[in-house]
Amino acid sequence: MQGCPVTKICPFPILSAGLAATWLALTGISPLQLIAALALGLAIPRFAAPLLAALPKVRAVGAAVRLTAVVAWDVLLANVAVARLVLGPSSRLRPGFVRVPLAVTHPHAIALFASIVSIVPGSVSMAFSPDTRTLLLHILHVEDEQGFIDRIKERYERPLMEILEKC
Amino acid sequence: MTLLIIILLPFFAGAAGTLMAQRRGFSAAAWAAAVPTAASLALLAGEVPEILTGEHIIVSWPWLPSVGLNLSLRLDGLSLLFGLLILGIGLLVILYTRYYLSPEDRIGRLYALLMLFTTAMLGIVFSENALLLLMFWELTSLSSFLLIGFWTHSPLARQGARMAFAVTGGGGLALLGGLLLIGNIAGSFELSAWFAARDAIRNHPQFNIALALILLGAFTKSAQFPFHFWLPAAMAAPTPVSAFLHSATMVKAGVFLLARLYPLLGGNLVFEYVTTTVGLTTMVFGAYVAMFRHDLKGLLAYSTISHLGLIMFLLGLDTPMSSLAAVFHVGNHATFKASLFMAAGIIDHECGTRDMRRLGGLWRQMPQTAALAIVAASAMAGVPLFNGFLSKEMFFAEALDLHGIPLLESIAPAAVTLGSMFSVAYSVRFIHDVFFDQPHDLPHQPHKPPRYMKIPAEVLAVVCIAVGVLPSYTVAPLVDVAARAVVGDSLPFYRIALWHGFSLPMVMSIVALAGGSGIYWLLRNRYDVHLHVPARYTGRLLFQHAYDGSVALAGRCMNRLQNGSLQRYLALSIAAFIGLGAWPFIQHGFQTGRLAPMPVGPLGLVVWGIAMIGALGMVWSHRTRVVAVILAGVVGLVASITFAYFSAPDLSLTQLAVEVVTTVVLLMALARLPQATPRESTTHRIVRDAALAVIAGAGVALLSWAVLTREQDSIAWYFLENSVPGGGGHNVVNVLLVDFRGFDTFGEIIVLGMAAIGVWLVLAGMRVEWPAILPKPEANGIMFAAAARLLLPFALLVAVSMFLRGHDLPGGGFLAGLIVSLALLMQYMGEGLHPILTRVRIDFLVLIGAGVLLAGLTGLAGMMAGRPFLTSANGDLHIPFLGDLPLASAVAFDLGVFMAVLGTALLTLTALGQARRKSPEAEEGRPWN
Amino acid sequence: MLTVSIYIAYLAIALAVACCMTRLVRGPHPADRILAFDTLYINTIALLIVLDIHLSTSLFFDAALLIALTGFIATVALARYVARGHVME
Amino acid sequence: MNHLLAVPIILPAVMAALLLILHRAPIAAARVVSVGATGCLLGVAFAIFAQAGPSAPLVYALGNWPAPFGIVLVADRLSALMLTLTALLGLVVALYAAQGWDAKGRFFHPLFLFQLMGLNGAFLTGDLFNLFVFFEVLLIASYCLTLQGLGRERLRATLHYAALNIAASSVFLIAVSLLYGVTGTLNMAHLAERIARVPAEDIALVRAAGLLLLGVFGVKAALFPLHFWLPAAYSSAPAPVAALFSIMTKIGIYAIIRLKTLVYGIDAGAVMDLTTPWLLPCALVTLSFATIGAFGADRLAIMAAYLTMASTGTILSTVALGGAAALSAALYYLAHSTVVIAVLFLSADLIGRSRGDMGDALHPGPQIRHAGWLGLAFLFGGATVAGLPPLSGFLGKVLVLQSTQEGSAAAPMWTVVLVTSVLTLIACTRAGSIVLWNVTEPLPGRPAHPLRRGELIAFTILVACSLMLVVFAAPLLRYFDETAADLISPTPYIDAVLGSSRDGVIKPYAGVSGD
Amino acid sequence: MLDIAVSLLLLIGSAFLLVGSFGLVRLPDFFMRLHGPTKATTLGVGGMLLAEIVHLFDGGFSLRELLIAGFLFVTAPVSAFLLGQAGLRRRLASRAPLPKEFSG
Amino acid sequence: MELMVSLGLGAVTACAVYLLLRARTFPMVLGLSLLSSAANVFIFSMGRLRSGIPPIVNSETTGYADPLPQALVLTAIVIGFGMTGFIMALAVRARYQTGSDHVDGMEPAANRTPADES
Ligand code: NA
Ligand code: NA
Repeated sequence: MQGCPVTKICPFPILSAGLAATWLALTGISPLQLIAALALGLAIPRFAAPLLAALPKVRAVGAAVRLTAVVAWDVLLANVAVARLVLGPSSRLRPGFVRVPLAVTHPHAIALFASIVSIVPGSVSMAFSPDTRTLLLHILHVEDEQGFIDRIKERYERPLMEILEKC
Repeated sequence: MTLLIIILLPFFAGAAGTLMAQRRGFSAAAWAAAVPTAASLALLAGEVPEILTGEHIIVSWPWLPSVGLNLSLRLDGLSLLFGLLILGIGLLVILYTRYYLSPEDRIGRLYALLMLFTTAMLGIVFSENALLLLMFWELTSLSSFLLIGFWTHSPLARQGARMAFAVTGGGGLALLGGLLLIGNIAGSFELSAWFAARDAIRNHPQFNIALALILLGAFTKSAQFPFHFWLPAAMAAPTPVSAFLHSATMVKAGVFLLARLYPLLGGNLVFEYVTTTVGLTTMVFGAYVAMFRHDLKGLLAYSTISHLGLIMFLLGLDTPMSSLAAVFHVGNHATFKASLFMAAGIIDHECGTRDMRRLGGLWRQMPQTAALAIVAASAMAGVPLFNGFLSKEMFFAEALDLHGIPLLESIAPAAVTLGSMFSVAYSVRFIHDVFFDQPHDLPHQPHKPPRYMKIPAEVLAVVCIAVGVLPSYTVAPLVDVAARAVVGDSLPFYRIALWHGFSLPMVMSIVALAGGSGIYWLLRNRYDVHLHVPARYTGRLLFQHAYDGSVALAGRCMNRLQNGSLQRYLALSIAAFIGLGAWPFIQHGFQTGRLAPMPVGPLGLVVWGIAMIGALGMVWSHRTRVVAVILAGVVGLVASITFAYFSAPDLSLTQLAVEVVTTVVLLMALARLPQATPRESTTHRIVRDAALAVIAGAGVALLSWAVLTREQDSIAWYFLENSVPGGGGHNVVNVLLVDFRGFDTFGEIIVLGMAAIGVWLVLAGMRVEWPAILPKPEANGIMFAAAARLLLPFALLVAVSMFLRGHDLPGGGFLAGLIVSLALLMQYMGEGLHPILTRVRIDFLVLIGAGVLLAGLTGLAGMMAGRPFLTSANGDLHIPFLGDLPLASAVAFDLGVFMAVLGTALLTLTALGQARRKSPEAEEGRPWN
Repeated sequence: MLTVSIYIAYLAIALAVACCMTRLVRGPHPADRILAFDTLYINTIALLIVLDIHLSTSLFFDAALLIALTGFIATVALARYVARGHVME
Repeated sequence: MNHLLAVPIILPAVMAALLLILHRAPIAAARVVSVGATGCLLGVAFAIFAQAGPSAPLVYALGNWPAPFGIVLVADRLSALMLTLTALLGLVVALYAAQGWDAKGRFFHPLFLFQLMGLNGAFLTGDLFNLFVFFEVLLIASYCLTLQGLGRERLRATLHYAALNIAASSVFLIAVSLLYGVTGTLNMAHLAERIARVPAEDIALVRAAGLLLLGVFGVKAALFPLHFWLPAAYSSAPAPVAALFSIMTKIGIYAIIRLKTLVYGIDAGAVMDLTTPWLLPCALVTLSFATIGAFGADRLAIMAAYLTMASTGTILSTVALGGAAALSAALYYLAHSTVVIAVLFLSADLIGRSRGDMGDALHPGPQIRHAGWLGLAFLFGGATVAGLPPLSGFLGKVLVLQSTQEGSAAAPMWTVVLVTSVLTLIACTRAGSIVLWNVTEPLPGRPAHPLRRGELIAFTILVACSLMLVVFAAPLLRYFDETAADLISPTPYIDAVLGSSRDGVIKPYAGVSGD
Repeated sequence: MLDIAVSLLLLIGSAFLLVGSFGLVRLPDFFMRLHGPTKATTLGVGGMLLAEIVHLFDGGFSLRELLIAGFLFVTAPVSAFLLGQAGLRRRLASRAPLPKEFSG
Repeated sequence: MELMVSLGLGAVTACAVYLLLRARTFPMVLGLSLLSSAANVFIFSMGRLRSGIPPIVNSETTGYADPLPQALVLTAIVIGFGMTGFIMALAVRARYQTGSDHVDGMEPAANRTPADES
């Protein structure tokens, strides 16, 4: 990989692509803007490189797309569920803190996992243990603690490891 | 021209010369002072024959005609007499000084100041222009101040100097007022013009005010009661100074002034009454006090006061002969008093004390000095054959001849006789106590004074006798022309002579001599004057109390008013602004306009509600500071929504970004401050502040309401029309910022940059350049750090987009700068300040400087093209296949703005972030729990 | 149809803002108020979007984008301040 | 196109920016740049002074946008005078500070140059909002300069100074925008025209804006009761900065003169004479208050600070009385007091430094080094400020008294001026006799701060200026008379700024672009 | 047709936005209230953004509204996380027993 | 709508003035910051209120809000930000140096005897 011209010019290809797409989304598509998008997509990561060094590399794009879809679907369902909880009598709610043992190790992967859990209504990431091996969640309504842990690890953590940590 | 030389020679030649010569010894300095003085005297003497014929000389050079200040000089009899006195006695004083000073004294300085004084005094007597006269007048006060304070180590000298300056300088300012008033009435400051317009001036309603101010000036200068007290205090000066300034010359300036202005003032009832009353009072009072002074110089000082009163009395009287007597006595007093001062100085010099209770029997040790002193004291007492007798005789005659001055008419004869008796008594005391009585523990055995030290006194004594015996052959012509300069040609036939036959004045003289001797005998033997303790409430002590008291009072007043309380300052300022803003509406009433208002939507209500809650909440909860910060954020958000809703997207965006940065700045500051505000305002203060706040708020609301309901006329159409063709941009606000009003923006980025430098400067001493132990990355930090890292490139992209489109759409350099700052702020917060600073090595100061420079250079580019600063250029750059790329030079300007904003925000945040927090945990408290 | 739902949306946003303000005023802890503040930001984004739809413009898009991108910095700074007593190391 | 007008603003700004970029360079470089730039500024100021006199006001349209739309710089006689004073003081301060003061803080020179830029800009701009911007420039620079070297007193004083002035800046904005809201313009010449024709129902609003502006400028000029920030700020500022500040109060006075004679200067019935019931009493109270302050001061610098305020009182009370003669007198007094107050601050510094720990406190202390020269310096300053002849203070006082002789205000005016003069005289003699004469111990063996040649040169320049105010009083007074005449009849100024045809400049704002 | 879709999405968005904010008032403790904004963010703002995308449909979709959603999805969990930290550190009242080891 | 803006502006101003008059630096600075926000909205309102017509020139729209006050506000916002940051830092330093965050640099107990200053 070292010395490969592509990585040298474009050390963060996915990021560059995302930036270029964002640029086009912001400005509209025209020849001039295409060039600008390309230039900025390449220039900004290089410019910001000292601060980006620790960004993880995406290994499996397909898995990423799948994960996105899964999360979107879960968000939809959970929203409805949680809306009912919120609107219902609050005395019925059984909130709780839940500790989730983490298998992912890369800090960004951990952060991403914690974010996904937060995005899905009903659970919010609260803290990590000092060794970042455990994630503390607050659950609005705890019914089956272990089942919940297993479900999120299965649905979010495993694909994440596949995407970010398969090296 | 001669006159000008006469005046300026002593100072310009003398002062410089003495200062240079003082290294070469006392004699050299004395010669350096004496030669110019003598030259002046010689020049003046050359003018004598012409003046004695009754001529007068007036020369004039314009200086500041618009002010009325001209360099106009007059030489007539009066000024000739005074001029000769000043220069003649001055010369003698120079000689005397040479031997008087101790080796450690800086003689050059004394001579230089004496020369300055001589010039100033000559200036007074030769001035034809009233303002010019006043300039010299104040110069004499100043030089007197410096001369009295010559021995700076002596507290009495410092005090005496200050007192003299306060009284005479203050009187000078009163005089200034008086002269200005008359000058305004007359339309000129030339004395001849005043005399010519005499009646018009005297009939003017402001004349009496002017007269009062002028008299105030004259009385203070001539130490008239109740302003006399500075003169005894001035005796702390070296004796030559006392002899010169405080007996012979400067104190005569007040008298001179009234004599000079006599053609204008003379005969005015107010003038006559006030002057004679004050003069007579001063004469009796001074003589009375003089008897009880133990200090030789003190005695002489009060004697001087008394004689000045005598002269003042004579001047006030509305008869020609009285004025002649006054002028005559000026000369006589100058000679005998200067001589006496010199004698007193010799005695002090040789015996080490001036206290008459200790002195005695000096007749044997210093017979010549004793003889001199007896001559001078006899003149002072009005003994026949000495000059004082002649003028005193005239004085008695005038006192008997008061007609039409009600009360004074009957009192005056008795009063003058009494005063003269006192005068005789203190003269006798001077001679007897010093030369014939027994000494009591003298500090050291008196020895003979140096030969040359006695010469000046001897010369003066000779003059006393010569004038006394042969008046007609000595001074009579001079006195005559001098008197004519005062009273004009109305002088009747008269003769100055020793013997006028046996007359009532003669009787008064005899009564005075006999009575005076009797009084002294009584004082000596029955009352034992040596045990007398001076009164506690002298004018001098009163003045000193008043002086110290008012300095302390002023200090206290300022401590109360200017008490260092910002709250008070702000409250008063706000009240002042409220008053200013409200005043026109109190005058003209408040009117709203006629514009139909926009309907209120539900949205408006909601936003309005947020604003109200946010603002009031800030007040309500401001003690818990972090909550106040949250609410400040809410208010900012409302402002931003308001801007957005009312068609100001640029404002809305900028406000949003600024609000976020501000919140962070406030929090970073708060981390270094107490977390809660104590409850310490009194109810009174809360009510006061609330009242001010409500009124101010109501005022602002009314102002905006008044304008919002009015039709609008404006120049704004121009910007809409010219934005695209002239400015090359569709976003008019941006074109305004970088083009139409780019100069504002140029100033503004400088303000911003300096504010950041200010933050950096203020926090300089608190900086932790590099923490000893870098904080370990915390597990919980990874959430934010990861998000910050991910958002960074996108934020930069958005910033680029906002920057580039700014000329045509909302955005621009400010906003882009703020967004990039926020993106970096995220990194700071995510990973810690120091790790990021090591990786992003930008010198923010350079960034700010470069931004300002770039903006400035863009402006200068227009100048290169011959256009004014900041003239923009724009056009479309055609790129094949791609289209037109609109370019405006304003983009470069905006880039400068971007850099300056970025540098500012980052410098501020970095400086705050690096500032030491004093034991954060200890201060944290938990007020909100 | 669309107009009605836009007004319903306005109403919903107004109510949501009212909820936020209630929490903002009631607290009790600063953390609660920050939470309310954060939610207010989100409601503002929603408001700006609805305004865009209502007025058929994209005037308010930029403001919404900017809030989404940077608004959380204020929240985070406040939250961290309440948690640790400072904003950055 | 006469670029000369832009130079006093651009030159210091660009030089300051350069110095910021090169902030790691040795301070000697900064000194050279600073002194060089101020020297150039003086030359340029003289050139403008020479040109502004004979012809109509010089006008420079920034960005080539015509007035009233764009921002214009205008130099009439008054501006030229202020520019010259600023440049003169700038040179002196640069020289003085370069002897070591500048090394006590950081960024002295860039801040100093920005300060000059702000001053020059404020004196030149013809646009009211732009005036606000330059006020901010000079204020923030002055905060930073006051802080140089830090210390408890300075921090406190600067906090108060900044708080009051930042609050006042908000009022400034409100007043300026209120004027825009009612008249639709920001250019001062154009405002003058618009205000003259303001409809009756808008008079109160226009006057309110004017009076608020008066207050804002009053804060800058230290007019009672808006003066509170001044004594502490000026007396705790580093000496060269305090000397520079002697022009800072003058900026407020300048703005008040512009407000009174230009913006509200055209005869417009009720709107005219904006300042009448307020300015004179406030100015007289200022003068009295300040004199009492100087009288009771316990430090030389505090005395100098109060005397700064007193000069404001004198000048503004004269301005308040109006009339060409009064304006001319006020201008002379302005020039005089600017110079002499700088002299006082510098001599307070020199004396304070040579008295060791006692500093400039008005308590008996050690013998001072160079007592002769320093004594002469203080004597000169004190005598001038107290109005002793034949110095400029005397002439100033005479002019002020002469020009205010008529009318009902003469009596209070004269009383206050004369009485305060006496008190000032006493205060100065008291201070001088304590500091220079009342010596408790002999000369300390080793001088902590020797006098430096540059300081003496700077000082001498100031003294020479003060003397020249007397020696060349006649031509200067002619200039001031002409300036006053210009100010009394502002029409040529307005014509020069707006050009001859100005129909349709203002339109009812329909919110549409013209076509 | 498009209008109906826009209306529907708007209504869905409004509903969840309101529910989220309502939770802020209704729920009894801080940690439970913390769940509100995520709803407001995801389906609330998400629905409205979709509504606008559909509304602006003119043969192609404008995708820039997705940027807002993207930024919100990245930032909202971070806000919630840090607020949770604040709650834990300050040991705010909670219906669920607070874990000891995470509040340091 | 205009009336509401005016009232809101008045309320914000009043709160700002009240905070400005507090004895501690932090609320005082908040007051200054709030006051400058109020001033900004005031300037803005002087161009009158117009909804939905931003001053961005294009061929379709004919109406535009007054751009001039907007430009002024933008300048004022930025200057206000700089000033707030500066005086906040000043307050921090004053506290660090004096140990008190009272606006007069010392706790009120010491403040009651003004004599000890001199
Ligand atoms: Na005796
Ligand atoms: Na813009």
